[in-house]
This record gives sequence, C-alpha cells and structure tokens, in this order.
Amino acid sequence: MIALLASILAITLRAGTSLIYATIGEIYTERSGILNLGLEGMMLMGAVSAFATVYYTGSLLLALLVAMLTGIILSSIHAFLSITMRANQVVSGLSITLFGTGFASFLGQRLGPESNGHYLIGLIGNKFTPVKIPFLSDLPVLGALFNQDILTYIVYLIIPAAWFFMYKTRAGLNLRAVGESPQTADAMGINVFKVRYIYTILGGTLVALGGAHLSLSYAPGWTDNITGGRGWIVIALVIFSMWNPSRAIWGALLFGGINAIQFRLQATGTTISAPLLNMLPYIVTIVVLVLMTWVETMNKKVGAPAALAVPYMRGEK
Amino acid sequence: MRLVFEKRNSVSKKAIILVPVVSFLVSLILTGILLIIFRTNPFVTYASMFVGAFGSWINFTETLVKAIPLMLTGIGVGLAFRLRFWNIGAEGQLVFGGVAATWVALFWSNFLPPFLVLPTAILMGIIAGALWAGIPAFLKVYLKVDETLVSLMLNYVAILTAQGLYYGAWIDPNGMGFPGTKLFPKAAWLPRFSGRAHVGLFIAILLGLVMWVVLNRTKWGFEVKMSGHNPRAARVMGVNIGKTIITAILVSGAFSGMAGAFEVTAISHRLQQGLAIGYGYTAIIVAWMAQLNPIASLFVAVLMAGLLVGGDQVQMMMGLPAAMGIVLQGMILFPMLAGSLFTDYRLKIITKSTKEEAV
Amino acid sequence: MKDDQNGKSPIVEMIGITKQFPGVLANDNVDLELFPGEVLALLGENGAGKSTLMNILAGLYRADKGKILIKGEEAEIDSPKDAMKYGIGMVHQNFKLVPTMSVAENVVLGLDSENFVLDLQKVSSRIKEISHHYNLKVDPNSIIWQMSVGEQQRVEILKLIYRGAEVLILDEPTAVLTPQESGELNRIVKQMTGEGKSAIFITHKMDEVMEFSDWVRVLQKGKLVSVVKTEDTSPKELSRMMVGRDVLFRVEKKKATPGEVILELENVKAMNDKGLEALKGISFSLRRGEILGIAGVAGNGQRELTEVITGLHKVTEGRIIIDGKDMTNKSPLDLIKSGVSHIPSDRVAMGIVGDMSVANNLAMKEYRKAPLTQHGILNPGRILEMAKKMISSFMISTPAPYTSVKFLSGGNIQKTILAREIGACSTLLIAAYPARGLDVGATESVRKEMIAERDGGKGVLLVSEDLDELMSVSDRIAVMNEGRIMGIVDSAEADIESLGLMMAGVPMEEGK
Amino acid sequence: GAKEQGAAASGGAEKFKVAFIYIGLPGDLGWTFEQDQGRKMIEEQLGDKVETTFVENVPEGPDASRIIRQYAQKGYNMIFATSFGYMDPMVEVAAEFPNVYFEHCSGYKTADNMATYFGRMYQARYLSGLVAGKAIGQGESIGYVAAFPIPEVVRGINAFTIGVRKVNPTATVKVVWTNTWYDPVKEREAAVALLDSGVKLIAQHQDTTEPQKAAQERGLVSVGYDSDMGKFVGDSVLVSPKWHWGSYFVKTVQDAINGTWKTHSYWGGLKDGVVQLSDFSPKVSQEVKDLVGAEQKKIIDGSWDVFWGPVKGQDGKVVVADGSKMADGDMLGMNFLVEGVVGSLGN
Ligand SMILES: Nc1ncnc2c1ncn2[C@@H]1O[C@H](COP(=O)(O)OP(=O)(O)OP(=O)(O)O)[C@@H](O)[C@H]1O
Ligand SMILES: Nc1ncnc2c1ncn2[C@@H]1O[C@H](COP(=O)(O)OP(=O)(O)OP(=O)(O)O)[C@@H](O)[C@H]1O
Ligand SMILES: [Mg+2]
Ligand SMILES: [Mg+2]
Repeated sequence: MIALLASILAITLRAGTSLIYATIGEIYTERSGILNLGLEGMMLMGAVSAFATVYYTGSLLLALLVAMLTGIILSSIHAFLSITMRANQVVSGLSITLFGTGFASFLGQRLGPESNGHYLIGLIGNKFTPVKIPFLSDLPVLGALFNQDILTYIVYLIIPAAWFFMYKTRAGLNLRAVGESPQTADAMGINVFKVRYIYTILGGTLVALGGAHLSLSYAPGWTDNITGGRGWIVIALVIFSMWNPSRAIWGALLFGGINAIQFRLQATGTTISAPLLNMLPYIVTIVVLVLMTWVETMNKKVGAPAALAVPYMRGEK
Repeated sequence: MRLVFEKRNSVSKKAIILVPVVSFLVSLILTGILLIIFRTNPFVTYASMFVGAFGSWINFTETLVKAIPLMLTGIGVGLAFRLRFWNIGAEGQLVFGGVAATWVALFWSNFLPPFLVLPTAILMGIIAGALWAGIPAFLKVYLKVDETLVSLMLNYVAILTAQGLYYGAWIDPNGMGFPGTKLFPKAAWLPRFSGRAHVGLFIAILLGLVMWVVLNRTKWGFEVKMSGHNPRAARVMGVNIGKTIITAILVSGAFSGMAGAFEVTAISHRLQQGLAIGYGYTAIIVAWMAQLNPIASLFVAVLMAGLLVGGDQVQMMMGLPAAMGIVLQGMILFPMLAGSLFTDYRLKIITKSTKEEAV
Repeated sequence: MKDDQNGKSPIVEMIGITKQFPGVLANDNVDLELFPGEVLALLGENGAGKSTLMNILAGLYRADKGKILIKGEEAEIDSPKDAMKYGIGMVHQNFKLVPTMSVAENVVLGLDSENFVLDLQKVSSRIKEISHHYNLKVDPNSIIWQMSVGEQQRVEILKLIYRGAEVLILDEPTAVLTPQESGELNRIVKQMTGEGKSAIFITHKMDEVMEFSDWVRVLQKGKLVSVVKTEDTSPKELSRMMVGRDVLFRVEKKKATPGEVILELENVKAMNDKGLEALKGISFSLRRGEILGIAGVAGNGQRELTEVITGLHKVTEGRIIIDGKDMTNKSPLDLIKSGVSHIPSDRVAMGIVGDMSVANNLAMKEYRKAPLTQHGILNPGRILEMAKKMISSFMISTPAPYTSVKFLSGGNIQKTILAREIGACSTLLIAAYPARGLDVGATESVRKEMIAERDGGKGVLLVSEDLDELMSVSDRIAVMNEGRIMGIVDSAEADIESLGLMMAGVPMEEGK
Repeated sequence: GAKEQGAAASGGAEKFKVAFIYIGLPGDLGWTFEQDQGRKMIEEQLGDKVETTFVENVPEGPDASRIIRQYAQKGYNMIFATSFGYMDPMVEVAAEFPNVYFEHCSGYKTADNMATYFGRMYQARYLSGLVAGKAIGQGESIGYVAAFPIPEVVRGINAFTIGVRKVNPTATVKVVWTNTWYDPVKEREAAVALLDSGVKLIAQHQDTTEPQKAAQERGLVSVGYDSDMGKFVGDSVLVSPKWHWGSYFVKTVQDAINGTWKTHSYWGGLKDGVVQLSDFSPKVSQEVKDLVGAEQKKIIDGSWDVFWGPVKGQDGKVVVADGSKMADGDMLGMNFLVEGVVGSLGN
C-alpha cells in the first residue's frame, strides 16, 4: 500500500511537473488580464525546440534557454495582438495554438539529421534524470518527492516563489491590480501595457518550459503531439487553482494522480471498462471543482481576474 | 514622436471594407515569406489552395461539407458567448448529438415509421447536445461553477463515451470487430443534394437567419443582449438571468448537437472515428471572427472551411507536410486579428512640435 | 508669472488647454490657476469638460494643445506617475480602487517608494497615523467591495495623503456622501489647505462652493466662461453662469393629497450580502400621491430596503403589500408588472446597459408589451419612435438615439433611466439618490419629475442623503439607522437637528 | 525527395501514379513508418515506371473520402489507404472511379477495383511472446500497453500470451488500455503503472516507443512492435514483431501496371514476409533464438499455427478444441482473451 502510494506520488509529480510550469505561467498571464489559449501550441514549440537543441548541442541548459526563447517569441505575438492591437484574445490564442502545433510538427520533421530522413522522432538526446536527495529520498511515501529530476526540484521552489511574488511583493500587487481593474492601476501610475506585456511573456516562458520538461525529462525525445492536449488541461487547471499559484500543484496532482490511479486499477485486472476509467480524470476534476466552488462561495472568495480578456484603452468606458 | 490609436468618430465605411482586404493581403505576404523560406512557390500554393477549396463545384461541395458543422457550432458558440458564457464544449456537444442520433438510427428504426426515423434522430441529437451543454449551464447558474473548465472536460468525456460505444456496446456485430456501428438504415440518412453536400446546409442557413431575427427582433433576444452586457442591470429590469442563461446555453448546445446529428446521418451514416475532428474549437474562431453575428457566422464558416480544405492541398499538391497547412491557418489569422483594430481606431502620429495628426 | 493680489504665485497653471474627443471639443482653450493653500471650485453642467480638464492635469489624458506650469515651470505630465511626481493627486469621479483588495493594498498600489517586499503591517500603521491625524475613520484591513461608498471615498483621500500630494483634485467627491460625510471631507480639505496644500474641487452643490472654496471657475461646453472670487458671488449667480438661466433650488410643489395606501411594509427583515441582518423589522406605509423620503447615512439598510421592495433581495420575515396584494419575495418581473419602478443607486452598474443604445435602454421596461412587441416580435421602428419622444420630453442630450448609452454623461444617463422608469411607472416609484452627481439644472428637472409623479397619483419612495432635498421634495421623512426606522416626521415640521439625531441612532420619542 | 517529385513530375512520361493515405506521420517509427518504407520500396524497385506520393495525418472518417477522391480525380492510378477507418470512404470513392485501383489496409470490404491487404501479425507476436516468456522468471508477469479493444489488438495480446505461456506456463500478461493510438505521454504513464505493479517486461500495441523507453529507464526489457524499435530505443528491446509491406506493394503495383491485377483480400503471414520478427537484441540467448527459429519454421511450413486448439479462454474454458483450427473469419473478429491474460475487454 505504501509502495503503491509512493509510486503514484512519484509518477504524479513527474507527470505534473510540466503541467505545473505551464499552469503557473498561465496564472501569471491571466492575472494580468490576458487570456492565452495558445498553450498547446506553445508547449509543443517549447518541447520541440528544447529537444532539437539538446540533440545537436548536448547541452540541457542551452535547451532550456532555447525553449524559453521560443516561449518568449510566441507569447510576444500574442501580447502584441491582444495588448497593442486589442485583438480578440480568444481567437489570437487559438491562432497561436494552430500555428504552434503545426510548426512544432513541421520542425520535428525538418530538424533531424539527414540519415534519419530529417526527422527528430526516434532520436535520443541528453535528458534530465532523477537525482536522489540523500536521506530524504528514503522516507516512506514522501521519499518520492525527493527522487525527481532537477526541473521538478525547481518546481518546488517556483511554487512558493510564485505565490510569494504575487501576494507579498509590490510587483505582485501591481500585477493583480492590472488584472482586476486596469483603470485603477493606470490611474495609480502603473503602466498597464507594460505589466501585461511582461507577464504575458513571462507566462509564455514558463509554458514553454513545461513543454521542454516533456521532451527533456518526462518522455525524453520528440514525438509528434507529445503534449497530447495537455495545453488544454492547463487551461482547466488554472481555473481549478483559482488563479493562485500555490494551488497549481493541487490541480496538477489531482489530475495526474487520478490518471495514474486509473492505469493502476487497470493493471490489477479490474472489470471496470477502460473508457470509463479513462474518463475518470476529467469527471473527478469537474466534481472536485464543483465541491470547491461550493465551499468557496460560502467563503465569498473571488474567481477570475475581473478584467480577464478585456482589452484596455485609457479613457474608454 | 509617438504613435497612438485614436478611436474613430464612427466606424468608417471605407475601413470596414478596406481593413479586411488589406489584412488579408498582409496575411498572404507574410505567409508567402514563410513559404519561400521553405522553398515553396507561394503563388502556386495559394492557387492550389483556392482551387482545392473553391475551384470547382465538386471541390466547393466538399468545402460546404465542412462548412455546415462550422456554421451550426459557430452560431451556437456565438450565442453562448453573447452571454459571456465561455462554452468551449461545442466539440463534446457535437459528439453527444452524434451519439444520440446514432442511438435512434440504430435502435429505433424498427419501432418508428420510416419517415419519422430521420427527424427523430436529428431531434434526439439536438436534445443531447442541449443537455450536454446544460450541465455546465446548470452548474454555473445554480452553483456558480466555472463553465470553461466544465465544458472543456465534458468534451473529453463525450469523446470517450462515443469511443466506448463504437468500440464496445454498439460495435457492428458483422463488422469483423472494427470500431464503428453498423450502417444506419436508409431511412436515417439525411439527403445529399450534390456530392456529399447535404440539406443540412439549407437548414443551417435558415437557422442562421432565424437566429438573427430571434436575437434582434424578439423579447428573448433583447434579454440575451441585456444579460450579456450587464447582468445586474438586466436583473433590475426584470430579466431572470439564470433562466436566460440556461435557455440560451441549451439552444447553443442544441446547435452543436444538430451538427453532430447531421454528421452521422448525412456523412458517415454510422458512428465511428472521425466525428471529433475539432469543429467545436474552430467554431470559436468562427464565432469571434463573425463578431457573434449568426448571419456573418454562415459566411465565416465557409471561409474557414475553405481554409481547412485548401490547407490539405498544401500537402497534396505542394508536397509540404500536413503540419504546414495548420501553420498557414494560424498565420493567416494573425494579420486579420491585428487589422480588426483599424475599423474602430485610426493611427495618430504625435510629434512634439506639432502635436497634430496624420492618418 | 501671474500673481494673486496677496502676492502669492500660483502652484498650478494650465494655459490654453484644448482637448478634442471624437466629435466633441471637451476643452477649448481653457486657462486655470491654483494658488497654494487655496481651494478652487470648478463648476459646469454635466459634460462641460471639468473631468476632462482635471484628467489632463492628473496625467490620465493628454492635451492636444496648451501647457501646464507647476510652480512656474513648464511640466511634462504624460502619466499619472508624472503628475504624482509634481505632487498632484486626484480623486476620480468613479473611484479608482481595486474592489477585491484591502485598503492597505489599494493605498500602496503603484508606489515605487515602497519596499519590494511589501510590509503591509507598516503600511497599516502609517494609515492609522494618517487616519488619526485627519480623523478619517478607515480600517486598513477592510476589503474595498465590502465598504460603503463613503468609506471608499475616505480611502481615496487617504491614498492622496499617503502619497504626499500637494495638490488635491477632487472630482465630485461629495456626490455620494452623506451630509455628515461631506462635512467631514470638507473639514479635512480645510485642514490640509491649512497645512499649505491646495485643492481643486468639482461639485454641483452650490452651498459647498460658497462655504469651502476661495475661487470659482465655470466651464460651459468646454470653454472657460467666468472666473470669480467666491466671496464676490452667490449661488444664484453661479448657476446662471453655468446653465445660462435661473435655477430653482427649492422646487415648488402643491400640498400633497394622499390617496389609498399603495405600499405597506410589515415588520420586514432581510440579510445583507455579507450575511448580517440589514433590515431589522421595518414597517411603514406609503399612500398614492405622497412622497416618502428615507433619510439616513448610507449603509444603514437603504439599499436592502429598495431592493426588497423591487424584488431584487429576499425578505426573511415580514410582508410587503403593494396595491393591496402581498408581493413579499416576488420576482423583479412580478413587481415591474405591478407597476413598480426603480431608479437604482448605482446607475451605471444597475440602471443601464452601457453597450446598448439609448433607445434600447429607454425600452428596457416597455419592450415586453405592445406596441413595442407584437406577436413576440420586437418592432425597432416603434422603439426608436418612443425613444425620440422620451429624448425630447426629458431633454436627454445624446448625439443620436442609437448612440451607446455609455457615452452619455452622468446627468444624461440619469435622465435616460428616469425617462424609462417614469414611463413604466403606474403605482410606485422607488428612487435611490436620483440627483446624485447631477448638475443644478438636471437636479431641478429630476426633482420636478418626482413631484409630477406624486401629483399623478403614484406613491414615491425617495431615498437620499441630502436632507435639503428630502425636506424640499418629500411629504414625510422616515429616518433609518442600522436597519431600523428611527421615526417618521412630516417634512413641513422636520428640522435638520432632530433628523440628524435620528440618523445618529436616537429614536424619535427620546429625541423629542 | 518523393514528395517534391509528386508535384513536379506530373508532366512527364506516362508514369503509374500511386498515392498513399497515412493516418500518422511517416516518421512515427511505427505503423505509418513501415507503410512508408513499403512505399519507398515501390520507388526503388519499380523506378521510373512509377511515381508515388503520400498525404499524412488524415483523420479517419469523413475527411478521408475527400482526400481519396481528390487523388482519384487528379489521375492517380492506384491509391493505398493505410488504416481501417478509411474503409467506408474508400468503398464510396472506389464506386465512383472504376478505373482506379484501390488498396485498403486491414479492412474486409472489397470491390472489383478495391482490394484489402493485411498481415498475420499474430504469428510474429507469438514468436515474440516466446522471447518474452523466456526473459522473465517462472510465474512472473508481463505488462501489455494496448490501444483499443479491437480484434487486431486482441489477437495480438492472445498470440503473445500463448507464446509466453508456452515457455512459461504460469506467467501472466497484464493489459492496460489507453484508448489512444498515439499519445506518447499517456502511453508512457500506462507503462509506468504496469511497471509499478511489478511486471518484469513491457510489450505494447501502439504507435510510439514510449512504453519501451519507460521499461528501459527501469532497467527492464521490452518487446517492440510495428518496426524494429530496438534501433531507436536500444538493446533493452529484445525483439519487435514488425511489418514489411514492400514485397506485397511492389507485387500488387506491378500487377496493376501489367493489367493482371484482380481484387483480393490479402492476409499474408510470416511465410510471405509481410510480418517479420526483427533482429534480436544481443541480450537474447542463442537457445531462445533457436527455439524461436524452430517455432517460426512450423508456422511457415504450415504444420502449426497459433490459434490451433487447444486454446483456452480467460476463464479456463476451452474456446478452440484440441485438434481444431480457428477459422480466419473467427480470428478476424476475435473478441475474447486467452487464459493468462489479466484485464478485460470492458464490453
Ligand atoms: N473618454 C472620452 N472619449 C470621448 N469623449 C469624451 C471622453 N471623456 C469626455 N469626453 C467628452 O468631453 C466632454 C466633457 O466631458 P467631461 O467628462 O469632462 O464632463 P464633466 O464636466 O466632467 O461632466 P460631469 O459633470 O457630468 O462629470 C463630454 O461632453 C464628452 O463629449
Ligand atoms: N468613447 C467616447 N466616445 C465619445 N464620447 C464619449 C466617449 N466617452 C465619453 N464620451 C462623452 O463624454 C461625456 C462625459 O463623459 P464622462 O465619462 O466624463 O461622463 P461622466 O459625466 O463623468 O459620467 P459619470 O460621472 O456618470 O461616470 C459624455 O457626454 C459622452 O458623450
Ligand atoms: Mg465629470
Ligand atoms: Mg459626471
């Protein structure tokens, strides 16, 4: 039982790492009032660019940097369209997803060596491997927390840091204000455009890192559609975490955990039908959200940033 | 010197026509540059895309085949968005509509008079789509649960349900175990009028017009507008917001459900793989590009369908990977999006000395 | 550099400010001077360009022409941040507060001078110091959306003081305040000018102008039309400068001839949004042909009172009888159908749908019935026709009937609501702060309309914080305090002192 | 190479034009990869006589019909549709273009101008089962990551299990369904779940190499599928049952060129080389190789086949009696699991 728990926790954390990166990234973006539905495309681009880099240079660090740069470029497009050009953010995001999905797949077929028909698929590169932390990794169950790769350990730091930054610093305060009431932020001397640009791009960077985790650590290598729709799941997880970075982990763990459990249930030879088990993560997420909302509304907590997806222009009603 | 956007006094008539045209040209140029980078002739590519989508009647009918579900889901999604209800579950609603229509076609045919099979199947599809959309609507109205997440998650549930059925319980017993139900009886086939283009087109067009009238000329449409723009004020004015949301979302889901029913009764004649190929997501683009106007959605749907069909030509004719077709779709949207600003705003150049404007 | 006759030189000078909005010349070559330690009142009708001028000074808008001098030197004010650097701070007409944040958070918002890691504890204690110094009652930990408008106003002032503003711009700060709160505010402004700060004050209340300002500037349709020293003028003269005609401050009305009871509340109790009891057993009755004023400091249950009568809020106990029928906890629609009209306190959030046209907003009660709807189909032609009639009879100033209502000025938005509600009213008119933020001319017409409704045989419930308004317009006045009615008096016999006592929570018997 | 030719060479001398409709990418290292290898073999062996092209990532169902039709319209002489979901669309288009040859993979519907082709992968799976059964201890278990419960997959699981139990009678094969053909991350997670449940070897029926990689990361061995996955993953992949379409493709195209093509339902096996066993990993001992060789010979010379009785179902009941042979039709619609499989078809 303990071994089972430990293994579920371990796989969930590993699977969750990329989700958490992307979820925190999107939380920051949405907190500034920008909705980015381009996650799926950005994660894929992050994954393909990271793997291509590591394949050719062997440098994991460089791979991460390239992935981040990819995220910066793509999210800059979204930022330009939705902030400067005040375009519809939903459509802009979906266009980024189209573009990113297509381009990642295209690159995956062009970046490889000639000997492989120019395909990146099937190639093996350097990867992040789990690093045991002495003593801690021997703890029962929780030991799983301390036998992870570096990117997961960074997540442990990012979660509290992201929370602290958002709720305890001046910049975080400004960020939240911009997402809640850009008129107010503007009048208080905060540059709404600048803040939105910064966090849309910062968010995009984290999202791309989430993609990079897939191709550098979780499922090392490039396979087409390596995200398998996780960009969309992240959109849901952002809502699930109620735009609070410290809660990003619970959504990712719940979603990933249920998935891990359903596969383990199948491995025991259960007679519950597989499609039904495969549905579990989605259904459980809904059910938990319903329960959570029920509790939250009793506490009168707030939901989405009030100005989410609303373009801002000074002096316009 | 600074550049600022200044709101136009009124939407300029010239801009309304000029802006999309110019944006489209910019799209073509940008995409062309990308194509040239990949050593592909942009003119030939565009020509083959255009020919593939609109070049002949038969090709055009294929574009229409894709346009019909986009029209219906686009109108449905647009209605939900008018109420600021972020229904991104059109995909699941479409699939569920298809499942329900299949249920009727497979299991009711023996009990119903033949002329009733098709209408019943479509009606069931409509009801199923509505109910599937109803779940997030009820949760939103009565429990304040975020509809984006619920509707998105239900897409996966619907798709897995459909899979479970055509791989399992409803699998064609004579199909050698292949996933897919048996073929529907002819009574459950929606007639086609040319190629695979089916009469669903006329129904979609008619519904687009009806929807426009409903939104602009009925009390309910008026209430939808009020509730969408300012629910608090609408409530003060006596509108029952919860009821309005629920009815509108049921209707929204009904459109997608109908699209699903059409797909199975007119195109595949069975439930099988290939029902969930992203219409519900493309519908979001359609709805927004049409500015949530149901009549405009009809046209935008045809254009988007043309882009999808034409996109396939990029690989069939130009030898580029399929992925390039998708890249092109994204690329073409970017400048169009950027351009939308210029119908409402003009660019004003302010220099220190003059503080005066140019266009 | 110009000098005051006392030899002081202006701290702020605006010279030749011109600002063009699409289709409107909001400011046309306007000059302004403000002297240290003085209060300048800026007057003008709704839409005259006062807010625009001040937004330019505060860095939110940018003038097309003209320059600004601060302490004699030309200043580049391109953003609110720049303005703050020059010590200019503004309390906007629509509060600039983040509703989901606490007072302390709102106060430090956008401040570069704070530590990167916020020490809200320190901020709170500084806020407490300031509150103490100026006698401003504010809890630094309260969340904005849970506060009354008056409290929010205090937070706005606090923000300016915290930032060390030398020049305070107050855009209609008292429009939403109770007389007591207004008095408080003016006292604070006095105290600050005493400390060498100066203020620009936009208001529509002549008595405030007379009492607190040193100078008055009047704008009309974007142009500066007069500059006078306060001691050299009178409210009458000021109104004439603004509107171009004489304005009645005390509307004339005939004696009431009350008919049968139209509204009866029996021991009504209700909770507020925070789950506390907001109405603790309210009973009164209102007759046709009568205006009942509800006096009281905002936040004492007035909003809940208007909302239980209009069906927007649930009653937990007691009964509401309208025109002889029990209407307790009926839906808003049921109440609309029984002829109850409602002018809500928050006119933009609850009274209009900003993105819809003026015409549609005017139709928002009548659209359910013929002739606007026939056989379920709306007739836009008839809507337009009706709207045109209302626009002319209520003198709503709008570019066109199909202009989005959000583009209208506050006064005209209020007139739009009034036109619609009065049009639909057959039994009872519930009016919450109907003249709030309106210029003298518009205020006069709103009051006249309410009296006309009374004279037309309807019951009118008028909620207001303006005791002058209550005493001049209503026939009887009920005073609310903490969810209870402290007493009901005939307005002819009412006096400010006894009303004030009741507002402070002393029931009538004890007070008298 | 080939793709550009497809567009460019259409003006040249009368070539026999062949189009392929792919469900995935030719670079998927799995199913489509092997079909594409076959296509390349056509080009190599028939050279100037033919011209081939392909279109990738075509969803199954209605969209396929448009694509197939367009090729037919454009004068392609022969069209290969490489996934079962293209069956109905192909039947539809075949009726409209009687002069075009249609080849559909894995289906059961034919017409005068439409044939089907497929392979007896179960034979190679059985052989790989022998390797797997030998690679684990007696009574230990094997994990099998499976896509969907369709007969082809079920047949594979059963054949594999029969092979395993032949050499390791108490071993079990645990099945986890992912309901995906191509979701690398999900397939990996399923494999990890199996590994966590204590299986000692991973086999799979999907189109990615993730389950193999997951096993390798645990220091465990695996059995591949579709193509020689050992090439991409390493020695931990003991062996892969794989497809080899080239010979069949070349033959049927040649027949069509010669005008001798007749409709058919081709179901080739080890004998025809359509299904094969890849090279063994160095980890496989000679003894096992010999055993596999012997079994392979029996199958090729027709003296024995995998589903010849006795075959017992999961519940231990005999499904195919001793001495009787399961008919092709029954095999094609197989919907039961054999003894030794842990898991369910869920229907
Ligand atoms: N953001 C804006 N965009 C376009 N026009 C504007 C804008 N703000 C103000 N205006 C125009 O400027 C004029 C002056 O408006 P302003 O808000 O300054 O009036 P005001 O004197 O403050 O009125 P009130 O007493 O109602 O507050 C208006 O008539 C309007 O036409
Ligand atoms: N975007 C705009 N385009 C055109 N006119 C505008 C616009 N925004 C505001 N106005 C004009 O501005 C005038 C007043 O605007 P403003 O926002 O200052 O109103 P206000 O009186 O301050 O309203 P309130 O106090 O109720 O918020 C109106 O007469 C309106 O016509
Ligand atoms: Mg103003
Ligand atoms: Mg105003």
